[in-house]
Amino acid sequence: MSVQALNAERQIWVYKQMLRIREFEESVKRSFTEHPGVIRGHTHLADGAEASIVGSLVHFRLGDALLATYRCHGYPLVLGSDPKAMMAEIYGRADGLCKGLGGSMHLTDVAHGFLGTSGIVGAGIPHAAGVAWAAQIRKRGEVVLSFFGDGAAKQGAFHETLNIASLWKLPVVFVMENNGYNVVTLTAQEDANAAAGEPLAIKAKAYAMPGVTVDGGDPLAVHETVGEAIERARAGGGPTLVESKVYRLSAHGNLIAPPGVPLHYPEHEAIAVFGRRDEYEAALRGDPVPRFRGTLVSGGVLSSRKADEIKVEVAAEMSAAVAFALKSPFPRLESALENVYA
Amino acid sequence: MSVQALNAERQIWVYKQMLRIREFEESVKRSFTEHPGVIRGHTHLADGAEASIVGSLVHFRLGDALLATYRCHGYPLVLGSDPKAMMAEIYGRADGLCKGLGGSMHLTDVAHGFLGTSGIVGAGIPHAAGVAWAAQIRKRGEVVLSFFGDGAAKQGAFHETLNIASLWKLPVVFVMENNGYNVVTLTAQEDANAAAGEPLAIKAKAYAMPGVTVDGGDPLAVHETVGEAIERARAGGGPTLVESKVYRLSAHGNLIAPPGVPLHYPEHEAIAVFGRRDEYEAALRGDPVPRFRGTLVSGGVLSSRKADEIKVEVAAEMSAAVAFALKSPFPRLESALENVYA
Amino acid sequence: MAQLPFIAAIDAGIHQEMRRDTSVLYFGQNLATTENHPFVAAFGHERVRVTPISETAEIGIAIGAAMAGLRPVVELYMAEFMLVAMDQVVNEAPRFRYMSGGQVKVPLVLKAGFGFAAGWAGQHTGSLTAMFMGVPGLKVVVPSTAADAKGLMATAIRDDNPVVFLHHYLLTLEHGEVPDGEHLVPFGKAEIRRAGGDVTVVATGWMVNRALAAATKLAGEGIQAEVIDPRTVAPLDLETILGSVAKTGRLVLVDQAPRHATVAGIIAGDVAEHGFGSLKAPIIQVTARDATVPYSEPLEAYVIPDEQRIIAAVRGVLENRR
Amino acid sequence: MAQLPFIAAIDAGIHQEMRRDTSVLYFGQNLATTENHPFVAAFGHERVRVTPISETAEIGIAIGAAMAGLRPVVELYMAEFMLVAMDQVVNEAPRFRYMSGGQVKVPLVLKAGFGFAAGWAGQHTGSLTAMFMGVPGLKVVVPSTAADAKGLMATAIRDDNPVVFLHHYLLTLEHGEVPDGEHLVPFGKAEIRRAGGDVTVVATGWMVNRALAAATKLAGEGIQAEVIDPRTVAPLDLETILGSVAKTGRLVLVDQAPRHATVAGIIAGDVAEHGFGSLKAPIIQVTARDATVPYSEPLEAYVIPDEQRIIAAVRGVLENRR
Ligand SMILES: Cc1ncc(C[n+]2csc(CCOP(=O)(O)OP(=O)(O)O)c2C)c(N)n1
Ligand SMILES: Cc1ncc(C[n+]2csc(CCOP(=O)(O)OP(=O)(O)O)c2C)c(N)n1
Ligand SMILES: [Mg+2]
Ligand SMILES: [Mg+2]
Repeated sequence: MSVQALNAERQIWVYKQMLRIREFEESVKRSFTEHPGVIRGHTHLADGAEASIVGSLVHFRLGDALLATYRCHGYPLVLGSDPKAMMAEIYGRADGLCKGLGGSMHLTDVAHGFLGTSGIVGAGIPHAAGVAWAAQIRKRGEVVLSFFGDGAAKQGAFHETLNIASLWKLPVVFVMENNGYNVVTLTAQEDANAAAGEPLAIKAKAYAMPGVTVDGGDPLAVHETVGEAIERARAGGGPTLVESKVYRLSAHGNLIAPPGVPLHYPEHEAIAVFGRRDEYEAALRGDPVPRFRGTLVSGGVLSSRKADEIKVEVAAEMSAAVAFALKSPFPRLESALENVYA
Repeated sequence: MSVQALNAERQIWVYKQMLRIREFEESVKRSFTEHPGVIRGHTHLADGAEASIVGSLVHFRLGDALLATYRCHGYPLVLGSDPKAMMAEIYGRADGLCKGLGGSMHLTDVAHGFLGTSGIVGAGIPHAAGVAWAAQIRKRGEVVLSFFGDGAAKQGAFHETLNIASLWKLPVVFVMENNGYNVVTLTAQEDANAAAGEPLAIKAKAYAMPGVTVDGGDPLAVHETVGEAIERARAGGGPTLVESKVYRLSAHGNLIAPPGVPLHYPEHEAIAVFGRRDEYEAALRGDPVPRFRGTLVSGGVLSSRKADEIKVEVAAEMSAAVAFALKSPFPRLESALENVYA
Repeated sequence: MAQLPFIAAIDAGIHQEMRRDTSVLYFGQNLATTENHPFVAAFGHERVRVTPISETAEIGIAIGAAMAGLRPVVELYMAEFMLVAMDQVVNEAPRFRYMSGGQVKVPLVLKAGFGFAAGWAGQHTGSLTAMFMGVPGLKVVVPSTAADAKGLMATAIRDDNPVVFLHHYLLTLEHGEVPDGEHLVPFGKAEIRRAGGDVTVVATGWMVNRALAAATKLAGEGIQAEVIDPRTVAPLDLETILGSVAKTGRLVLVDQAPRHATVAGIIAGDVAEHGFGSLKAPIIQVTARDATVPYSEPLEAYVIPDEQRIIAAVRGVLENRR
Repeated sequence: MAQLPFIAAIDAGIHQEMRRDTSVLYFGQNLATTENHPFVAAFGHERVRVTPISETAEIGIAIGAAMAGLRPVVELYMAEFMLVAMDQVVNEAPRFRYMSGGQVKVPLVLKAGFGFAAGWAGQHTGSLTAMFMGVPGLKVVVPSTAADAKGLMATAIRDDNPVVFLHHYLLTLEHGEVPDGEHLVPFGKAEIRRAGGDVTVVATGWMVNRALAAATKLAGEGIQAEVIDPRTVAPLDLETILGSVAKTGRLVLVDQAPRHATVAGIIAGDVAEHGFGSLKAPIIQVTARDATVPYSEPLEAYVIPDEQRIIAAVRGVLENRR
């Protein structure tokens, strides 16, 4: 199967979506210093994974579904969720996407195909397979995308689900965002394949499933690789494991501390824990957002001026989201007891 | 690494152990009709797996350890446990190996290196790895054998443990007894590799671990394959996944029913559920016990007369075990409240 | 009305709902492996599937299918097998609706047996009901009659929330009158299995039978026990229990779990708060003795609550009767 | 004596035992990934290891290592993460000794945080203590002071049974006097945190602080509350609680879990049976409201028991005081 290349307009769309994610995440990160106390708990950013996210979601159609982890801000932005409602959710407000009940780790927007997340590593993988079973029964060629991290491949849930998905030929694509880290653990410290110098996609062999590795920093490469997997799934050919290699540009999450201690985003673990400044600086140099801008501008697809205009537009969109969220009231107390049961 | 071949005496020992397992299992099976009500709960037989068990255990040394599943009668017999105490346990008596607290599914004999079993599919696999970690720390070249079924490879515990065992180079050998069935489910109905016609040993690739498949009906082949894995583990080379192909000759277990309904061993699922009489009869023709007897007799290692003598001796041993167990008293009631805590 | 064994009544409940609603799925291990399986024959492999031994994926897949609009019933056999997937049961299924601010619903039924004190020993005989009953978002059903088994299963399948349906394995072959045709039993409505004015006895599952047997013996001594079967422990019909205690002033709870792992303890706590004024005697819990369930028959019988212990408890609370 | 934060006191307990006994192991996710890790520096990678995100294997490996004579301490971070491995926690570790007829022992410590009501929302804020407390063969520890954190951890490591050690995450940075040198706190000995004759208040973990704060305010109204911290809920020191209730006649229990998932309910049940004669008022449980813990700050505060609700409950049980 071959995936049709993206035309200029779509490529620019991809770039804009990447920028929207980056800008949203920067707004979240700045909230810790500019509006202390407004974000609570644990917040995980997608910066560095934008190309992988957008490249995958180019193929998303109405009726498709997506499920992810606590690191979940990127996907709904691309699918069409309102950043105002997303930020309000992260701020715990009444206008939040989930009425303030879920928070940063549990963004959900069913109307846009984002069915939700699990904060428990690996636990969302079978949920995606279940949604795919429903799609298989409906027979409309719908596909489900399941996003998770490299660390999640060490959970039993990953193993059990990939076997069943392959056996039942479920229309699901498993996108493992391999960012090289599980919090402060290097992939090679916890994964036998990685320790042996093998790609993590090799795990697909245990499920008689295709496994491919792609440069998650290149949205067009991701577009092609995930696109092939999606086409195969839509056609009834079953699931694929895509290992998308990315680099998380922020720390795993904000500082973990009890109330009272101001939260912030600490330095990346590569430096803070492992003293690998070179690795981190190389990752910054490879940052997929400026990298793709460079590709588009040098390829004549996008002018610098237009690129700057997009940037201004996106920045305005995200600061409006912050302003909206700050003004949104807290939910009514009794709303805490609603939605426990359907 | 090459494993030294077994001399005639050891080959005869292997045959005798196989026969002891078979005879023990036959006694258990007969108990359901000859002594109704004496065995309760769920009892799982090893008939068909004798060659695999004994071939693996030839290599067992003092200090080594073995852990298994509910299908656990074979191993301790080879390791030296007293069949009287084993049968008494299965009959729930005070002289039982576990004082009547464990029953058929939980035979344990620490003095002989059999550390116990889990009745929960897959759950015992990490226990074996933990014992192997202790062996690694002790640095005496001890090895741990972990036995489980093909079905267990579909549990998360299998996946999580094999990754860690490989990563840590633990001295453990994972022997998957692939008997083609999980109760009434064919392996190809539940395993993506099997459905694709691949050996289950291929799963080892997900853990950068060697994976081999062996004819579990041939004790000498098992001796060699498991032997190599054990040597590798003792030498610090890490774990191996051995897929030992066997055929369970009895039904999965005795009938499942509430008290009052007499228990018995039903017909094998191949016939009762799938109507595959040919398959079952072929398996009977390939029965490893007479097959190995044939090999030894035709190879001149064992005379028919000597083989018959062994049979008589073993039959006497096992009927003594039954007689002993029948006479053993029930445990004191208060013993139910002992050994809850150490 | 037909006389059906408990197990057939459950199947009848599932069958009834699968016929009525094509969104109902039924799957699990070791079922539907041939075309002869009655559910496969009736509903096809699209809706009836055998799964590998993968409880985490099985339950997780049910959650996903439920979020996507289907109504899965997962056959799990023994409640203990849910322990390998406990996160899916208590930290995924009942949370999604809430965390999404009500955007999704997760209608699914986790069908599992428990309490099989028939020589199944240490790891297959537990009574884990209390682990599930306190989880917000989850419902928990424990039928004790064939009719309720059918009717509560049907209600569970129609419910828009995750439901743990616990079938006491010792009831499997118990026969009872089961209504033909559509039969639904409401959640949160306890049943008074036997009326009486001297003492209230609350029990679930198989313990209901033991409580009733004890009540029959006690009636011979002139003691009238009212035996209440909550039928669902989440939601719990505390009103019916409090109403009975208001009348009897005395409460004995029977539970097959060990002392600190019981539904009995939770109910006792509720009554000590909300029914304190009615109580004329201590609330007595008759529970399993504090041990893993042993294999040997007499030891197993010693550990599990029996008629004698129930009778003794009832006599105890009536001792100070004036 | 040194002033130490709770978290450092736990570490001190582990360090103390690792120095004393080379069979003690310490492992888990995201620790010991560099040579600078203090435990690695002190004890080496043979005994201190980082694991993958594989709780089932982590706890299962601990069980095996324990059966082979070692004493593993597993760092699990949040108690909820044990749910993916619940079979290992409740159906493996505490069963092996029993099922083997006493041939093996399984000394291990499962160290996990809980109750982190700090915006961690639906899946990371639970209070699951009651799920563990009733399992025969398991011990369950819930310290509320830094000194107890050290001493109970040391005792847990020396105990020959599996122990779930639950660290309330909101106590992490609370400082307290911690004895230098060897320090052991016995299991099964409740501590009276504040003496008083009017009402008994029982609480665990962070709820002890809220109970004490409430007691201080109540003292201003002339109400003397006796605040008891069981410290270990398995074994449970029921004697101390019953002794206090014998004196006060009134019992309020505070618990961060939702109503039917509490340790409070279990203790209430025990007191309603064994301390009934002392009771002058209903036993009141102050628990979380029945919902998953919401993210938004005011909602979270609304769901979790606070001082006001404790004070109101105490006033309630004293209303009918003569
Ligand atoms: C079962 C479970 N264990 C542990 C955790 C704690 N935890 C949260 S995120 C995380 C790291 C996951 O790493 P990875 O899957 O690579 O995803 P990433 O955060 O790198 O995107 C861990 C260990 C958890 N949430 N669930
Ligand atoms: C977690 C769990 N799920 C289900 C079961 C029920 N069960 C007991 S044995 C068995 C079949 C296991 O098959 P396999 O691993 O191939 O071993 P075999 O019995 O064939 O030797 C099943 C499903 C269980 N004991 N544990
Ligand atoms: Mg990662
Ligand atoms: Mg098998």
